[in-house]
Amino acid sequence: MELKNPVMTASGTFGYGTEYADLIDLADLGGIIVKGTTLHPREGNAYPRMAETAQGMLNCVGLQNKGVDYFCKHIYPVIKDYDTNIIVNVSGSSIEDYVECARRIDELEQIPAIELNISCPNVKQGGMAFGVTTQGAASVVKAVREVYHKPLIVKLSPNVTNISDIALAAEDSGADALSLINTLMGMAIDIERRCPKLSICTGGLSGPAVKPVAVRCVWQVAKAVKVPVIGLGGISSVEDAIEFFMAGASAIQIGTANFIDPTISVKVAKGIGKWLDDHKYKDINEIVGAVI
Amino acid sequence: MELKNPVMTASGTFGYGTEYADLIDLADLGGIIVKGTTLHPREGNAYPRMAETAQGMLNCVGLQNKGVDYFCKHIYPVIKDYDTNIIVNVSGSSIEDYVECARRIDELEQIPAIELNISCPNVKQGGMAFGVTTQGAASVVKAVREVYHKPLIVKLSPNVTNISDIALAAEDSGADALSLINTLMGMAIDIERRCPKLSICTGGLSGPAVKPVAVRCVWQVAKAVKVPVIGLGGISSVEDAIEFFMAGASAIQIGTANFIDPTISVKVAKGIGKWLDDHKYKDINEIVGAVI
Amino acid sequence: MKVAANERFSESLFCLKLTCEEALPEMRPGQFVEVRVDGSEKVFLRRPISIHFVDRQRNELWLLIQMVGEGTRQLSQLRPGDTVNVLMPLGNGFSPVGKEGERVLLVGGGVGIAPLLEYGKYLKENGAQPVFLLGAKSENGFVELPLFEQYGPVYLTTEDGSRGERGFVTQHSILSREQFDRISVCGPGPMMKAVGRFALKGNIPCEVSLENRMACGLGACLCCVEQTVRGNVCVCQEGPVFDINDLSPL
Amino acid sequence: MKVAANERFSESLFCLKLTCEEALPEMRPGQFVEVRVDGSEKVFLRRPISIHFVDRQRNELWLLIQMVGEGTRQLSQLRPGDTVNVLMPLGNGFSPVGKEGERVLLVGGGVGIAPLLEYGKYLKENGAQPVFLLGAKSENGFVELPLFEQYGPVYLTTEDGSRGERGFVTQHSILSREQFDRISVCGPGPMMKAVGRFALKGNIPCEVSLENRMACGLGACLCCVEQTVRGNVCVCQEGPVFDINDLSPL
Ligand SMILES: Cc1cc2nc3c(=O)[nH]c(=O)nc-3n(C[C@H](O)[C@H](O)[C@H](O)COP(=O)(O)OP(=O)(O)OC[C@H]3O[C@@H](n4cnc5c(N)ncnc54)[C@H](O)[C@@H]3O)c2cc1C
Ligand SMILES: Cc1cc2nc3c(=O)[nH]c(=O)nc-3n(C[C@H](O)[C@H](O)[C@H](O)COP(=O)(O)OP(=O)(O)OC[C@H]3O[C@@H](n4cnc5c(N)ncnc54)[C@H](O)[C@@H]3O)c2cc1C
Ligand SMILES: Cc1cc2nc3c(=O)[nH]c(=O)nc-3n(C[C@H](O)[C@H](O)[C@H](O)COP(=O)(O)O)c2cc1C
Ligand SMILES: Cc1cc2nc3c(=O)[nH]c(=O)nc-3n(C[C@H](O)[C@H](O)[C@H](O)COP(=O)(O)O)c2cc1C
Ligand code: FES
Ligand code: FES
Repeated sequence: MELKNPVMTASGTFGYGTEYADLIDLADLGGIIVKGTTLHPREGNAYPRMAETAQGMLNCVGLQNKGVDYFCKHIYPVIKDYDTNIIVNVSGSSIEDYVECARRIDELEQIPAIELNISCPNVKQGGMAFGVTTQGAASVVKAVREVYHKPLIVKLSPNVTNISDIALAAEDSGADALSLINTLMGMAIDIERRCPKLSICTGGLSGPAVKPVAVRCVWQVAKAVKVPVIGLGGISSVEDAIEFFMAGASAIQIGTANFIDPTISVKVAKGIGKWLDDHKYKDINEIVGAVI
Repeated sequence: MELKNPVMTASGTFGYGTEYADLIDLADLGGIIVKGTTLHPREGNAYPRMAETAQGMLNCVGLQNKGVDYFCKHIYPVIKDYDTNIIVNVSGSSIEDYVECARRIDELEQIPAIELNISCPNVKQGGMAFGVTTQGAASVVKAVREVYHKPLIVKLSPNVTNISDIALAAEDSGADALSLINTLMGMAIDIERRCPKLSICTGGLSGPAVKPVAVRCVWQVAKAVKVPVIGLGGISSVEDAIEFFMAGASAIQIGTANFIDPTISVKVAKGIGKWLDDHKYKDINEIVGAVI
Repeated sequence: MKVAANERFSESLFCLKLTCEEALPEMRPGQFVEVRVDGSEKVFLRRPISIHFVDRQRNELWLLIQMVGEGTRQLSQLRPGDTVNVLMPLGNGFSPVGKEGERVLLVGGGVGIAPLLEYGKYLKENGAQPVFLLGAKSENGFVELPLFEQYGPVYLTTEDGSRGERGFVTQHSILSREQFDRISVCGPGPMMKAVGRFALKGNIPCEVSLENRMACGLGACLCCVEQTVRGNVCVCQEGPVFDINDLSPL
Repeated sequence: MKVAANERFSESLFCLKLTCEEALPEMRPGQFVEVRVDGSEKVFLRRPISIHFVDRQRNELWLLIQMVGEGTRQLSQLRPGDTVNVLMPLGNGFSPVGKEGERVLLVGGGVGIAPLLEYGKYLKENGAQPVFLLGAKSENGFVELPLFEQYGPVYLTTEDGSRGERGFVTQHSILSREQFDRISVCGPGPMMKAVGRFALKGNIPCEVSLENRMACGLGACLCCVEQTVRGNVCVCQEGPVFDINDLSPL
């Protein structure tokens, strides 16, 4: 898979790209990771699904989507010709679900890769459960690897004691790249109404607040593995992106920042080149992993 | 141990209290958790030890202190008569260190409790190492329990896959209360200088940014254990404190917020009573654990 | 956009008039905008605010805002000449005129009156007959009544009886005295429910404008969903205006 | 405190004059304050700034500030009448007058000149003889020279030679021409080191004012430490002024 530039948009924060097509030229992006997709349709969690926090937000969307077949039939035809990499984020409640979902996406010619989400904190079964033990991660990655023949990105959770171990397990099981971080598990309480602000009590924290944790995770994982690392978590400026490159990421994703400025991903994509020029770097590889 | 009010100041953020004595009346506090103290003197990590982040900060002070004997001889006499609870935060690189340090503090009459720090992310040996496995937590808590006869608070790390498991291990091993959270492990990079902003690369994240993670941890632990839970992490207002009470904390600590407003701990201590009155609660226990 | 004026009506209600160099885009009544709140430690996300009025002559977009928290408080501090970042127009908007001369009851409570002014103007200009029924706690709750009166008769209720009829909007005598072809309503949840039930009973088509908590405002994040007969749908994209028959039973 | 004035000297240098209702507290030259930056998404911690001048008649505290990042940029936006939260006075300050008539060389580079004005005033008022040696990149780097001249002779160097002697402060001819009893210096790290080495060689007592990154400013967090012969000590409490003999070898 070739990226025009190292900036992609993060799953769950950019819809299918269509939602932003009036505001930016999607061809300016390195890639779009579309919504979490599951084998069967999912209604997601009840409203309220979102709470604002200090320089961040909590969400518990819970993988609402119409299922992989609907995606293949109705959404893929609309988005497949976008002049950028469309990567599908795949989730499941069981290994069989992951495998079957990946198998169907494998057949879509214009999807160059999938991102295996083993780190969603907002669903009861599966999701993060696979991402918090080395065995869990290994088993789902191995199984999907057998049926999926294109680049396989595995998305890691920061809600673990040792993220490098999980990263190594995913790498050993056949991941071609790792993306991190998914959201940090958090909670907020409405003290006037005496209840959690989210319908399922806890949710995933994202946005600038989590950036230091994300940079640390990327740095730890990039030191440990050989496959490329895609960094995300709180990126909302060119400088933030550079930080992730220096920590060892060779590409980045932008999530929550799209909500504050829907044009931010393109601004960052264009700004990175200028930053490199201004700093007399010829190539982004001169800074990738600079502080490792 | 009796608290006048449920507001204490967090270890490492309030010195020995003396530093703030000109600015507030320490007697207005429920307690002061003094600096991390170790058996032997420690120089801490090299400068720079601090980096600012979005609504938070990273630190890697690394337990700089003059050792428990210096504390007993020179600091204890100065602070012992403060009209509040002086609690010593105890750290170590080995179980023996923890035990010996606790034993010496056990002899100080006017120290009503210790807080066992098994969660410091900024020292190579010990510190967090004990706080991230159930066995590690159990062994150090059991050992200290044998020599320490007053209330034993154990401070937990959020950098774990399952904080409730660690909490249960500490409880089973004799902890009288649990405090959480210590800092989240994070990192920041100076992209102009191409180096980490902290001398030892990573550090501990604190401040409003971590509050959602802290509330979630308190809620998870309070559901799991029977001993009292002391909540902290990003508290900087009365409303923040109330959130922690509703999540299950029966007392709270204020850390980083002291740096922004050195009088905040007293303001919160006084404001909680007013908030309860305004909301027609007779007693704080009417809200402790309200959303569990 | 640039702040042209910031008119304060009461301690907590103000009208922000925004303008820009280019002509304002096409906007439908009932659509909303997402305003970014800059320079605040606490406010992170944009704030959704209804399109209150579009003054094409002055090229002004009016927002009627109630201060309820930090974000709206920050917006209330804006001064003429300040700039704000606004994403617009968003959402579906109220129904277009169905048949010539139709009588449409526009029910608003509190700051829920905001989108009704532009809708009233649109209905009047397009051959329908809007009738306003506005509710508030007390007489101080009403603002800009002369503006509403340009487009149709205005009936009022207050909870304390200080102006108009005493009680809730659903208790106003107009509802039993007159007939309406359809109803559009925006206001607090209980009010919308009450009006919805009234409409269902009388078999009158009724649409409501919801105010679910939003993040992206674009249909991308799925945070703002409302449960409907079609499952969970995004209020920011498929709403904020919904036919009450599409919503879960009231 | 209230902003009485905010004078802009150049694109990046400004002087904030703050006042308050009560009389300003006792302050020693070389001490500093911690200013809270409100209304910024990015700035979280207070910013340490030296006491530049205390105007007792007007009850004003002056801060001379160089814009280097978001915090100082926000402070540059303050307008007369705005309020800022200031914690003060902090730190130890420069040495008091040792012996009647002593000649003290005050060396400042860039915005490091800030604490020297108040110190020069103090020295002059207390029977010592301050001599200023100020360095900058070019002539635009110098501000308020007449104020400094009130208290003692002022010598200048610029890197480009546009004013005073060309070169660094340590190359100024005054150093070989005249004798000083002691030196106090504040400026960029390399300058302080160079001056320190000069002082050591000439066996002249020398103190430097450090600018380590701070969080609490009160000696409580141990973030701002400098390595000294006594181990790691807090710059905010035991400094910011240190005898160079206490610091790690230059
Ligand atoms: C489509 C749409 C149109 C809107 N139009 C207008 C308008 O024209 N004028 C106007 O004044 N307001 C309007 N609102 C509501 C407005 O968006 C909120 O009042 C505002 O976001 C609150 O921000 P804040 O920072 O001031 O309050 P916060 O500090 O975020 O919240 C203050 C209190 O209000 C509650 N709250 C905040 N937002 C919502 C919400 N969306 N639903 C329910 N409770 C909430 C919070 O729980 C809290 O108790 C609209 C909302 C939507 C979704
Ligand atoms: C005791 C003391 C007295 C000071 N007196 C003055 C004064 O009188 N006038 C004045 O203009 N400045 C003074 N400073 C420096 C001033 O505190 C910093 O310039 C300011 O905090 C920068 O904040 P910012 O948000 O603008 O920049 P940031 O965005 O925080 O930083 C901008 C750049 O400056 C660097 N930087 C920031 N702070 C420091 C620091 N303390 N040391 C080294 N590099 C740093 C950062 O790494 C970054 O590259 C003093 C500092 C101390 C400790
Ligand atoms: C509303 C929302 C929905 C999300 N949905 C998904 C998802 O379906 N699959 C996934 O892997 N990550 C999902 N995420 C996580 C993001 O892709 C990203 O990992 C995280 O938000 C951190 O990046 P950020 O701080 O740039 O947002 C979601 C995040 C948000 C805020
Ligand atoms: C500068 C600094 C030093 C700290 N030192 C210690 C320490 O010695 N022992 C300890 O248990 N926690 C230490 N902590 C962690 C705090 O006590 C607290 O757990 C954490 O900062 C979260 O709370 P807050 O967000 O209110 O600061 C330190 C935190 C900071 C910011
Ligand atoms: S607010 Fe994001 S989908 Fe509606
Ligand atoms: S800044 Fe906290 S000890 Fe100096």
